[in-house]
Amino acid sequence: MRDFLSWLLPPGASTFTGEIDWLYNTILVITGIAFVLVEAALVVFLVRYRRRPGRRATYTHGSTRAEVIWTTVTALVVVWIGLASAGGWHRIKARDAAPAGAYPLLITAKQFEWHITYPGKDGKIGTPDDFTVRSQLHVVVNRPVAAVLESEDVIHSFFVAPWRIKQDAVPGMRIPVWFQPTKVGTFELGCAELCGLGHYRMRAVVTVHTQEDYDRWVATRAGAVTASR
Amino acid sequence: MSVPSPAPAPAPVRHAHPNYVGIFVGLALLTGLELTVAFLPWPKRTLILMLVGLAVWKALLVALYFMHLRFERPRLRLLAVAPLPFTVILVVTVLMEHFGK
Amino acid sequence: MAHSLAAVPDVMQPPPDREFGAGVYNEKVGMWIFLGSEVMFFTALIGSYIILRVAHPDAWAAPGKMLNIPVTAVNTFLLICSSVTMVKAFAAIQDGNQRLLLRWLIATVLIGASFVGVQIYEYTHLIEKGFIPSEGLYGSTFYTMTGFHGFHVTMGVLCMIYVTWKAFRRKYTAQDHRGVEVIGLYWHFVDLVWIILFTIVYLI
Amino acid sequence: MATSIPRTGQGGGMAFGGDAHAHHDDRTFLRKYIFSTDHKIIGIQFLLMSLLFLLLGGVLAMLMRWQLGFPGQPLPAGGGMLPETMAARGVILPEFYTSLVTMHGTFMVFFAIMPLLVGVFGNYLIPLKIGAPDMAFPRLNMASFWLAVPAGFLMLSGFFVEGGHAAAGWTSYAPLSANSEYSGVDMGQKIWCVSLIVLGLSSILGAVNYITTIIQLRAPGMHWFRLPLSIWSLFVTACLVLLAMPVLSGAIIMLLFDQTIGTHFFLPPKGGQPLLWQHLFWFFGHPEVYILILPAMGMASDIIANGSRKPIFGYTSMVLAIIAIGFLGWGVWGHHMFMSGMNPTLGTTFMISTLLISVPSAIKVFNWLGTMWEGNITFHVPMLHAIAFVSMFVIGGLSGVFMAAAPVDIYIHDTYFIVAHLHYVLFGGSLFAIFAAVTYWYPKMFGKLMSERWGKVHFWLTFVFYNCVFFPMHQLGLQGHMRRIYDPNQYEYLRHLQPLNTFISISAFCLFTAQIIFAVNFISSWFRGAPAGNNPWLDNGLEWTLPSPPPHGNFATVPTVYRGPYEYSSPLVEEDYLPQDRQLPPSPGAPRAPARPQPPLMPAPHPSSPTH
Ligand code: HEA
Ligand code: HEA
Ligand code: CUA
Ligand SMILES: [Cu+2]
Repeated sequence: MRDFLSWLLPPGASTFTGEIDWLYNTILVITGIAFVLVEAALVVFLVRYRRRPGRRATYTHGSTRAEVIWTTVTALVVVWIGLASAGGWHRIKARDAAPAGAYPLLITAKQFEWHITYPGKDGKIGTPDDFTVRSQLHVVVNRPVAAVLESEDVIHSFFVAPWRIKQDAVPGMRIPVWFQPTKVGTFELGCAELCGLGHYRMRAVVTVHTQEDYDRWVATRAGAVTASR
Repeated sequence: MSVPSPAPAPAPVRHAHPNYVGIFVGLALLTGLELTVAFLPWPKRTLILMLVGLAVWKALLVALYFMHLRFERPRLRLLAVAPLPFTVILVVTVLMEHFGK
Repeated sequence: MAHSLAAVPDVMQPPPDREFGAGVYNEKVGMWIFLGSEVMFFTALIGSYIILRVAHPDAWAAPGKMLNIPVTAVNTFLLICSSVTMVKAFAAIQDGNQRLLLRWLIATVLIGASFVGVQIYEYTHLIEKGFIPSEGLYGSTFYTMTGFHGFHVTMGVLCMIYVTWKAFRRKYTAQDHRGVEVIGLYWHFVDLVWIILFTIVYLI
Repeated sequence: MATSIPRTGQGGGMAFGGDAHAHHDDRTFLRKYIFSTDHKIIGIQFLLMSLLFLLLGGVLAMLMRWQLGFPGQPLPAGGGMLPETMAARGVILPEFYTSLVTMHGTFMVFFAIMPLLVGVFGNYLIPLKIGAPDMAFPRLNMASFWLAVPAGFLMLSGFFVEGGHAAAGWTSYAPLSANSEYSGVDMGQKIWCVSLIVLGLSSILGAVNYITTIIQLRAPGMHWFRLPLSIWSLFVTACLVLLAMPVLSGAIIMLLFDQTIGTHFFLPPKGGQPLLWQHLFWFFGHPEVYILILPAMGMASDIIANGSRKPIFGYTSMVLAIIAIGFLGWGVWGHHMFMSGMNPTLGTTFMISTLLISVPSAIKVFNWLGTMWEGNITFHVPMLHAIAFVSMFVIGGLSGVFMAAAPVDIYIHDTYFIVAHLHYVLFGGSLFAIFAAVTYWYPKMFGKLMSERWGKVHFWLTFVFYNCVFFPMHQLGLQGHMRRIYDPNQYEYLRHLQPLNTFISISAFCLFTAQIIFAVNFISSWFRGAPAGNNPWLDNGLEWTLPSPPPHGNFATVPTVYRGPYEYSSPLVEEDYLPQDRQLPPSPGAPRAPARPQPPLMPAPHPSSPTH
């Protein structure tokens, strides 16, 4: 119940949190100001200039000065928002944004489950020691991950709320997505694009490990390799 | 009060029409040219450029003479070309998907 | 009194008792506007073709490999002919020559119809060759674009038959031949679209 | 006074033409009310049709809200009537829920709001406000309506076919929509396509008519910059419809071929591109959303000026803003595709253009405020709705700015934040403006006044419950609550939101119930409403000089226009309004008589045919 009517984003758990939450908060403040100004002015006008006997409205067709002012101000503000956003967008989404040496993963979406292929010991996808796990995403805290998104049937969307990351998986495309978890724990991976009647239950468990118990997990997995693709 | 209406149009007198047959011959020739160009052993790029050029040329002939845009008021010409920018926006932008990597 | 004039307005001119609009009569404005939407319609089809082809150039056969160029060249010629007959019809009625109008219109209808005929012939042969819409991007785009062009030609022919019928009943005069001009605009537009299609579908 | 014989294009060569006779009208009932070519009747026909579909869309929403508010519980009423394929023992099934979402969006956008704004008021207002006897092409106009009706009922029929109705969202993303194996819906998906193709044709015919009429049939003196803003916005809207609708038709045709004859436009296996569908759809889709707001803005402007008894603030910039929105609207569609895997550099450009497009909207908002400033504001029901429109549109618009910033959109894309945004602009914006417009022109349409008292009750209930329904959706979105999910409780991190969802649903039911007041008021006033008189709102527009309802053929004599439509509280007259066609005794400072149509009609500078 607590965070119900909060206007803040829920606590984040990846390196994107800072950037996105900052931008969100800034826009929240800007639009908040705009909102208060507009609605306050509206209410004041409605009260002060309500019809009263004997009053007559001022006969004016407008004021160029006022118009120029509020147009330029708005224009400047929105352009600034655009500039402030461009950098972050690039750092998060650019095709080559993933830092060098990021841990590779192959994430294959299909109705209605996620198949995550891990590189195994050699840390490379596409080698015999890869193994694929159904609906379980395991990653190492503070270690950047460079995943490739694929889909076998329809469009799905890879969405981990606390990581502030979302990317559609489109059949026929291999879309890179990267992220770097900063909190150990378990989270939920959801599908954010309508993909059929099972869309609502297309979820997976996300586990963020420390390096050593990730290695332990890999060891347990590497034994029982589920055929990769 | 009413705005005076114009006098009825004068009964049309004999007048010269644009040389439609000439345009027709032109179109036919251009088509022939296209057919030859299409099979020239030149790089694909130049061929495409030439062919598109020829096609636009023919299209202009049709629009300007057969659809007599050439004789219309500017405002009607404007009406006629108005949609073109939007066609360009759509195609070019979506093509960026493949080029603007 | 003004209204005696307004009662017999020159219908080939803008409405007399109105603000000056596009400077021509309503039907003509309407047709040009409608053609605008047609442009966007074909943009959707042709644009998709261009985009898909740029993405997968190898999915298309070289010119002449699959499609029968000579036949379509003839068809292109036919359509150009029908355009000139159409414009001749228009010129005829401008001079108030109803018999000539009728002749040129009939010619246009026949040539237009034969265009459709040739296209059907082309389709049947391609399908025999196993070139069908579900074959791949090539088939999908080819049949959609040319098919919808053919559909427009057919519609044009039908309207043209109606106009020819009215011409036969001497409904068009030098003072009022809006129908002829308006259907002509549509007809030339369809021709224009074919000019583009012929190049990008058959020759490139 | 010269009586002009209305001469709107007597029988052209094609289906164009048809003649309106201003003299006494001797048409059979069928030609008068069913297959009428009178723009006023057609407008009212559109009104009844789209209100019905609005009601339907509302009912679908209620079903959705029940599932979301009380997941897995049998419907309180009527659940038994639903077939097993929709609801098992009264509990809505996932596949039915997706159809509900899809059809709610489809009906609301294409069959309720769009016809309400464009079909109803485009038809009803344009000829009346510009002083024309009828549309330029009355028969085309009738065709456009009689295409929309079958389209609507075809869409409706989808619910009763094998496999259920379309379930790929109102955006119908391929491949889900293109291949029935993915969605499990076959016939429904095709019906969706065909119905929208027919509707597209209908809207295009309408648009051709509106544009031609506004260009050609303005009464003498009605210069472009004396047009009411409602007409300006309807003009730009018609242009958007004209150019956007065919793109949708083309895309849908390709989709239909993918479904039926096995083409590969949007199906990857043989090289088709799912993103191509999204590009085409949104290239139509964003202009579409402006189609859904521009007429609302225009009519709200008329009503706000009237309610404030004050000239509209910055008329010219209002017009320019409309035009700017009309143009910029073509360059922003990518903002719906930030997460789609579209080329990120493209994303940046779309982000900038999207942010820029909020400037003209800002201009309009501030001008509305400027209009009310130092006004003499009357709170009649239409004015109340218009005010609500302004305040709610601002919320929707501002939430749009969050998504326009692509990095923020990463998080809120496809969450309820979007749902909140779209309802704030579509309900808070469009629908409130529609309530305003309906209540405003109802007296003109039916010659009866609607009940002010019940109108106010309806307004306040709607306003309050509307906010209770849609405002909390922002919070849902911020918590990461996705759209189009049948049962949020599948996700642990969404479980704690259930009470909020329940609250929203209950408010939604109240909101729906409140609409019954409107329905009743609407219908009963038709029969026992007080007679309206010519000009109940003391408005300047040409339509208010006519009896209510106006006769067939509208104006007995062509009106002459001397001034813009917003001359309220003008010092030239003692009453606080000054109709557009009232000629004032030439006193110093009085607006001069209208210029004669320029340039002179004959002889034309270029002959309009190749004769020289
Ligand atoms: C009437 C319809 C309408 C209107 C007018 C708008 C207006 C806007 N919309 Fe909206 N939009 C929709 C209907 C509409 N939208 C719909 C239906 C969807 C969902 C589609 C789907 O997926 O189902 C959608 C989705 C949508 C998205 C995609 C979200 C996503 O799926 O991830 C985005 C992203 O940029 C967006 C942005 C905007 C912006 C920037 C505006 C701007 O035009 C708003 C401009 C207005 C203002 C900004 C307020 C007034 C200005 C001031 C008070 C001045 C002060 C302001 C500042 C300083 C900024 N909209
Ligand atoms: C203008 C458009 C419009 C309108 C008015 C509404 C109205 C409502 N919508 Fe809307 N909604 C959309 C457009 C609209 N919606 C769209 C485009 C989507 C996206 C679809 C998709 O994701 O594909 C959507 C999605 C959507 C969702 C998200 C579903 C999901 O993602 O899972 C929800 C959930 O609560 C919802 C709820 C509601 C509710 C409770 C109303 C209530 O306001 C309804 C209240 C009832 C009425 C407004 C009807 C009143 C009737 C009359 C006034 C007529 C009177 C009758 C006579 C006179 C005869 N809608
Ligand atoms: Cu997968 Cu939704
Ligand atoms: Cu948009």
